[in-house]
Amino acid sequence: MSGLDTLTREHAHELLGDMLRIRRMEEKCAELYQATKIRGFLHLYIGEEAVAVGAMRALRPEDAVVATYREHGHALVRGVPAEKIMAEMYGKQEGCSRGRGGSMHLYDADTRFYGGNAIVGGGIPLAVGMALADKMQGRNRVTACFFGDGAVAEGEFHESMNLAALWHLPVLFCCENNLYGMGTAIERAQSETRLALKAASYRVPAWDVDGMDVLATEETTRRAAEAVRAGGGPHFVEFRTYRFRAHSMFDPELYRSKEEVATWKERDPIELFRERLRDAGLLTDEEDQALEAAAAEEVERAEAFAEAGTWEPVEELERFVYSDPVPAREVAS
Amino acid sequence: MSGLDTLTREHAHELLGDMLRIRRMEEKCAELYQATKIRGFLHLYIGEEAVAVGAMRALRPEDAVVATYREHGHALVRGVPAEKIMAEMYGKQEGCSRGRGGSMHLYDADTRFYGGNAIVGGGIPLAVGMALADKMQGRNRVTACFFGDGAVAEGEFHESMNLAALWHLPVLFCCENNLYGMGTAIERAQSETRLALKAASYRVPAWDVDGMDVLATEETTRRAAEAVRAGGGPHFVEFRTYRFRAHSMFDPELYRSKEEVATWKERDPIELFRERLRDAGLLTDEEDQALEAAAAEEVERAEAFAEAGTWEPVEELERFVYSDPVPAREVAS
Amino acid sequence: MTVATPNRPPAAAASERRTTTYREAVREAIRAAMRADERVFLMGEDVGRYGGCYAVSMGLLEEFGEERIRDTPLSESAFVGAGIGAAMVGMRPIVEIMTVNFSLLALDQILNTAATVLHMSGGLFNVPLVIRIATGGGRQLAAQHSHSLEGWYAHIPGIKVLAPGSVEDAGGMLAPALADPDPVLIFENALLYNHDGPAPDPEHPVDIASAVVRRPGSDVSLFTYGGSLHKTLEAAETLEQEGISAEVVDLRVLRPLDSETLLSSVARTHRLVVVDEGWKSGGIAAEVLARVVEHGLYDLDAAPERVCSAEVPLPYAKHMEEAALPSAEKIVAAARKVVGARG
Amino acid sequence: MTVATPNRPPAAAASERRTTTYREAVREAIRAAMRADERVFLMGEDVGRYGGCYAVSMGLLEEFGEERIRDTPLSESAFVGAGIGAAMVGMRPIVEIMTVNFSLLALDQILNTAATVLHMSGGLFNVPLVIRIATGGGRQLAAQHSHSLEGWYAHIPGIKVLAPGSVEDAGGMLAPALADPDPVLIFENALLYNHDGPAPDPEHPVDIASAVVRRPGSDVSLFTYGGSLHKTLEAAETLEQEGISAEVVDLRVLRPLDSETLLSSVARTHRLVVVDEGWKSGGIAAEVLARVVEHGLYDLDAAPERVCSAEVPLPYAKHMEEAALPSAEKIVAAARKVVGARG
Ligand SMILES: Cc1ncc(C[n+]2csc(CCOP(=O)(O)OP(=O)(O)O)c2C)c(N)n1
Ligand SMILES: Cc1ncc(C[n+]2csc(CCOP(=O)(O)OP(=O)(O)O)c2C)c(N)n1
Ligand SMILES: [Mg+2]
Ligand SMILES: [Mg+2]
Repeated sequence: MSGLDTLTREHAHELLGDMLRIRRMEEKCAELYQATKIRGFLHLYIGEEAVAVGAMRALRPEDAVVATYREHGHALVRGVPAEKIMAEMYGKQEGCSRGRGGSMHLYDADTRFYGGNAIVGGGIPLAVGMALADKMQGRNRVTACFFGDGAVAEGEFHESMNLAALWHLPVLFCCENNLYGMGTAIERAQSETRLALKAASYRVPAWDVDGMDVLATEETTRRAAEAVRAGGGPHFVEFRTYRFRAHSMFDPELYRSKEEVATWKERDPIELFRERLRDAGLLTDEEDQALEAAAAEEVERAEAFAEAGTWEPVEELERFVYSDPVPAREVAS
Repeated sequence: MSGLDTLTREHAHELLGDMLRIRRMEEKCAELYQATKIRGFLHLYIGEEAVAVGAMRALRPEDAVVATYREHGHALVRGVPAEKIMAEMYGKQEGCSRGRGGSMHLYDADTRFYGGNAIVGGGIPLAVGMALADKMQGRNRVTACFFGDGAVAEGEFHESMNLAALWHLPVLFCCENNLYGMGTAIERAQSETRLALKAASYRVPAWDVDGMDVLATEETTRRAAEAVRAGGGPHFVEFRTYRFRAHSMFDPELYRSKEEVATWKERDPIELFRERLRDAGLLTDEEDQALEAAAAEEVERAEAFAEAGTWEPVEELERFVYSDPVPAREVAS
Repeated sequence: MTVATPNRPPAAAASERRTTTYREAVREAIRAAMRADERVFLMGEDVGRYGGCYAVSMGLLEEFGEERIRDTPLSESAFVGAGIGAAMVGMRPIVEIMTVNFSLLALDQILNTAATVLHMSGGLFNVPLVIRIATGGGRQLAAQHSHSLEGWYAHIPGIKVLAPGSVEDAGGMLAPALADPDPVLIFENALLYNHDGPAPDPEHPVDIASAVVRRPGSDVSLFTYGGSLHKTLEAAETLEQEGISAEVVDLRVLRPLDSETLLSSVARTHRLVVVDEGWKSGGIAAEVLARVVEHGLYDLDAAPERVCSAEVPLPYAKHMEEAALPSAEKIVAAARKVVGARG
Repeated sequence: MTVATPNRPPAAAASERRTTTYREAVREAIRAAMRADERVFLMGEDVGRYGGCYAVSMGLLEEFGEERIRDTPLSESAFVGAGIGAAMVGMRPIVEIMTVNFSLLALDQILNTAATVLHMSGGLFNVPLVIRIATGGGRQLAAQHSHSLEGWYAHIPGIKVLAPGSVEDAGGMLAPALADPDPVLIFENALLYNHDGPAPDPEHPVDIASAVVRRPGSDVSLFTYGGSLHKTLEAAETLEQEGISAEVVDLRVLRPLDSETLLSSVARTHRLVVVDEGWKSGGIAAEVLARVVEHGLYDLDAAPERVCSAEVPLPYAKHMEEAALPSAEKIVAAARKVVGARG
C-alpha cells in the first residue's frame, strides 16, 4: 500500500468523497432499478471505485476518456454532473445523452467523455484514433481508455495495442481486471492471466496495481500518464479489482461463491481507505459524516432532477441519425 | 545450420527434389500468367520453398493443413497432384477445386488440405476448430496452420492463439515471416518484431528457425509437431524467410531495394542445400540432373493435363451454394 | 380458399400438447440434440457457468460437462471460426452469439468462409454448423444491443436463415438445422424467451423450408416473422372486429424465402402489408415486395405497405424505442390503408 | 419529357473538359483535399510505399509524407476504428479498405460506432469520416475478393453510401464527402480504375444527394450504378437500334436513395429494369422495386425485372464468373421482356 506521508487532508477527503459519491449514487441506481425508474441493462461499479477515482485524478481537463458500459463512476468523477447522469438513466432529455443512451451510453463533451461503449473492446480503437489525432495536430493530450479483463480476449484489443505502440501514440490503456468477464473467470478466458505480459509483447510499458488502494491507483496512473504526456508512447496499467455486485441486474451469480465475494468485500476500497485515514488522524467522525452527507445530498439532487426531467418529443426520433444542417457540436480541435 | 551427419542420401534427394518441384512449377506458373492462361491474383512462393518442404515432412497423412493464398508449394508437397493444381489455376473443372478457386483457393480432401484462404488471418480460427474437434473426438492428429508475418497483426491471430492455448489444442502455428506483408515491412507493421514473444504472451511454446535451411525447418517442425502430438498443446514456429518475387503479379516492388533482394537470393534455399549436399558428397551431377528432370517432367505433365482439361458447364454455376441433396463429401471423422 | 401449409402430416393439434416457454423449448431442443448425437456441442460466451445471457442453457453444463457446454472468451470471430472448422471435420457445433450486434465481429468468418467454402472448394467441404443469435429490440437496451439484422443476413448465399416466432418453431427448428449439411443461422428474438405456447411435437419436426399461414384471411395479407408475429396476430384480431379479414403469414425462413406461399396468399387477398422489426430500407420486407411486384404485380389491388423499424439506432428511452418499433396499432393502420385504397 | 438532374448550375459540358482515368480522378481528388485541408489524411493497407493495391495513391507518399499517407498493419477493425476516433476529435480521415470483403472485419466499428454514436449520444459527437472501399467482380479474383456489398451497406442508418460510376463522380464525390459531417462510404468498382472520361469540374462539385439521368429515354427505365453503368449504357445503345428508347438512371447515391428521381423516371417510361452487381435477394435492387411498388404502383405497365449477380460466391473460372455477373446482353433481354410484356 502506498504511504500517507505526503497526503494532505484535503486531498484525502477528496479521494474518499469521490469514492463515496460513486458508491451512494450506484446504490440509489440499484434501488431505482427495482422501482423500474431505470431500465435496460444496469452494470454497477460498486467495489471498483478506487480505480476510477485514482485514475481520473491523474488526468487533466484537456485529456480524453473512453469507457465501457460500466462507466457511471468514471463519468461522475470525470466531472459529468450527477444530475445529467441520473436523468440519462431515467431516459429523460435532460440526460447527458438526451435519454437515448441510458446507463451504458453516457457521453459528455465538456469533460471529453466519449462513452459509454457497450461493445466489449469496441472503444479501444477509438482511443487510438483520438491519440493519433492529437499527435498529428501536435497537441499534448492523453487519451485514457478503460476496458475490462474480458476485453483483452477481443481482437480489437490486440490490433489497437499494436497500432498505438507502432505509432507511439499517447494512449493510456487502463485495464480494470475484476477477475470476471460476466460469468467467466479470467482463468477460463485467458491462457496467460498476467495481463502485463500482453502489453510487453507489443513493447508497451506495463504497470499493475492494487485496484482496491486508491492512493496506489492514483500514484500509478499519474506516473503512467506523465510518461505518456512526456512522449513515452502508450502505457498500460492493470488495476486488480473486484466487482461486489452482480454483473448486471439479471445475473444470478452462479459462477462464484458467496465466500469469495465476502473475502473481497473485506478489502472494500472505501472502508480500507477510511480506516487508514482515521488511523493516521486524517479523518474525524465529523469530516466523515460531512462527506457522507455531501454524497447523499448530491444523489438526492440528481434523483430530483431526473424525476423533474422531461421526455424527448417522439418527433425528434429521427433527429441526429445524421447531423443537423448546422453540423453537430464537435470537441474543439 | 543443422548438420548433415544423420542425413541419408535418399532423404536429402527428396528434400532437394521437393524444393525443385515447387520452384519449377511456379516458374511455369509465372510464364503461364504472362501467356494469360492463368489469371486473377497469383502469389509465388519462390524463395520460401524450404519452409513448406521441411514442415510438410513433419506431418502425417492424418494431420490437417490450413494455408493461405500463397499455397501452391504447400499443396504440392502435401501431396496434391501437380495436375490438379495446374488445372485449378487454368480454371478447369479437373482442378482440385473444380476451377472455382484458382491459385488462391486450392482444396483437397485426400490430403486434408483445407485451402487456400485469401482473407489474411481468416484460416487461423478454422485450424483451431479442427484441432478442437480432434481433441473432443479423441483423435491424435495435428492441425498445421500456415500464415504470414502480416497476419500476426489481425485480431483473429490473437483470438485464435488464446483459444488454442486456453483449450490446450493440437494446433501447430506456422508463421512464415518473409519480412513483408505486401509492401509493408514488418518493422512498419509490428511494434514488436520478435514474433516468438507474441506466442509467449499466450503461454504457447515458440521456436524460430532459419527458413532458408531445409534441414532446420524439417527438424524444428518435427520437434514442434511431436510436442503437439504428445499432448503438449499448441506450438508456434516462426520461419525466417524471404519472398524472391513480387507480392503478386501486379506489384512494382517500390518498397524494397534490388540490393536487398539480391542479398537474400544469395541464401537461395535450393542453392544452399545443393551446395551442401555436393560438398558432403551426397549429390552427384547425374543425381542433380535427374531431380531437375523429374521436376521438369512433372511440370510438363501438369501443364498438358491443364491444357487438356475442360470447362465446368455454366449450368453448374449454382451447384454447391448449398450441398447436393446427398450431402457433399466430408473428411472422415 | 386453401391455406398453404408445409406439406407434411399435420402435427398433433396444438391443444393436445403441453405448453412450455420459448426459452424452455430451445433448451430442450439443445438437450435432445446433445443426447442424440455426441458430435453436437454448444459453444459461446457464458453458455456454461453463467447459464446463458438469457438463461437458455441453464442447467446444461451440469448434464453435459464443460467440454460440450463450452464457455468461450470474448472472441466472436475466433469461436465462430472454430465452429466452422470443427463442423468441417465432423462435429455438429451449435455456436451461440449473445446478441446480433456482436455477430458483426464474426461476419468475416460467416460470409467469407462458412457461406463460401463449399462452393469455392468445388463441393469438397461443407459446413454443418448452427449459429444461434439473440436478436431484436423492445428491452431498452439501446443502440448496441437491440437491432434486428436477420433480414439483412438473408442476403448471403450459402447460409440458411431461420427466425422462429412461435414456441413450436423455436424448439422444432434446431433438429432439422443440425441435420442440414450447410450453415444455418437461427435468430431468436429475445423478447420471446418468456412467451409460452404449445411445445414442439417431436413426432413432427418443423420443416425449415416453408412459410406458414398462422391465420387464414381473405381481405389482406400480413406477412411477418419472429418478434413481430404476435403483434401481427393481435392486429389481425383488431381488424377482424372492424370486419377486415386478415391473413397472417409467418415467413419463418428468411433464406431461402418461400415465395410460393407468399405469392399464393397475395393472389387470394390482393392486398399486402409486410411487418419486419428490421430497418426498412434494404430489409427483408423490401425483398418480399420485390418478389411480389416481379411475380404477382397483377394480383395487387393496392400499393403494399411496409411496417418496419424507424431507420435509427434504437434509443434507450421507452417512449422513443416504442415509437421506433412496429406495433399492433401501426400494423392495423397500414392494413386499413391498403384495404381502403382503390382497387 | 424533362430530364431529372441534380439541381445545381450545369457543369461545363463534358466535351470541354480534359479526359482522365477513374484512378487518376480519385488520386487528384485526394491530393486536392489534402492540399486544401491539413486535417485530411489517408490511412490504409499499403496506401504509401506500395502505392495502393490498385495504384490509386501512387505518388502521394512523396508529396505528403508518411504521417498523412499512413500505411497500416493488417488490422481492419482497429484502423477503421482509429479513423472514427480521429474524426470525432477534429481530423478528416480518408480510410481505405482494400477490398469490400475485408470490410466485414471492420463492420462492427462501422455499424455499432460510426453509424450510431451521433444518435446514441443525443447529437453530441458526429463522425466526419470517409471510407473508400474497392468493390466488384470481373477480375477472376474468386470468392473472397469479388463481391459487391455496397447495396447491402445501404441498409445502415447513420452512414451515407456513394457508388461513383463515372470518372467525374469518382473524383468529384470526395470533396463533398469530406465536407459532410457524417460517415460517408465511397465504393469504387475496381474494374473502373482504368476507365477514362471527362475529368471532374472543380467549379461544379458533384452533389452527393441525387441520382442522375445518364441517358434520356421513353420506353423503359434502366436503373443502375457503379460497375454496371457502362454495361447498361451499352445495353441502351443496342436497344436503340431495336427501336426501344431506354432511359438510363445512375443511382450514384445508394443511401439515402433519391426516390424522387427514380419514381419520376418510372412515371415517364412505365417500365423498369434494375441492374445491380450485388446478389439479388435483399440487395439494393429489391429496395428500388419496393419503393416503386409502394409509391408508383399505378405507373407500372409491366412487372419490373432485376438483373443482378447470381446468388453464388463468385467463381474464379472466367466463363463461370461471367455467367454470374450482369452483362449488356442480360440487360437487353430483360428490357425486351418488360417492354414486350402486356401494358
Ligand atoms: C463484443 C461483445 N461481446 C459480448 C458482449 C456481452 N458482454 C457484455 S459485458 C461482458 C463481459 C465483459 O467483461 P469485462 O471486459 O471483464 O468487463 P466487466 O464487465 O468485468 O467490467 C460481456 C460478455 C458485449 N457487450 N460485446
Ligand atoms: C483481411 C485481409 N486484408 C488485406 C488483404 C490483402 N492482402 C493480401 S496478402 C496481404 C499481405 C499479407 O502478408 P503476409 O501475411 O505476411 O503474407 P505474405 O503475402 O507475405 O506471404 C494483404 C495485405 C487480405 N487478403 N485480407
Ligand atoms: Mg471483468
Ligand atoms: Mg509476409
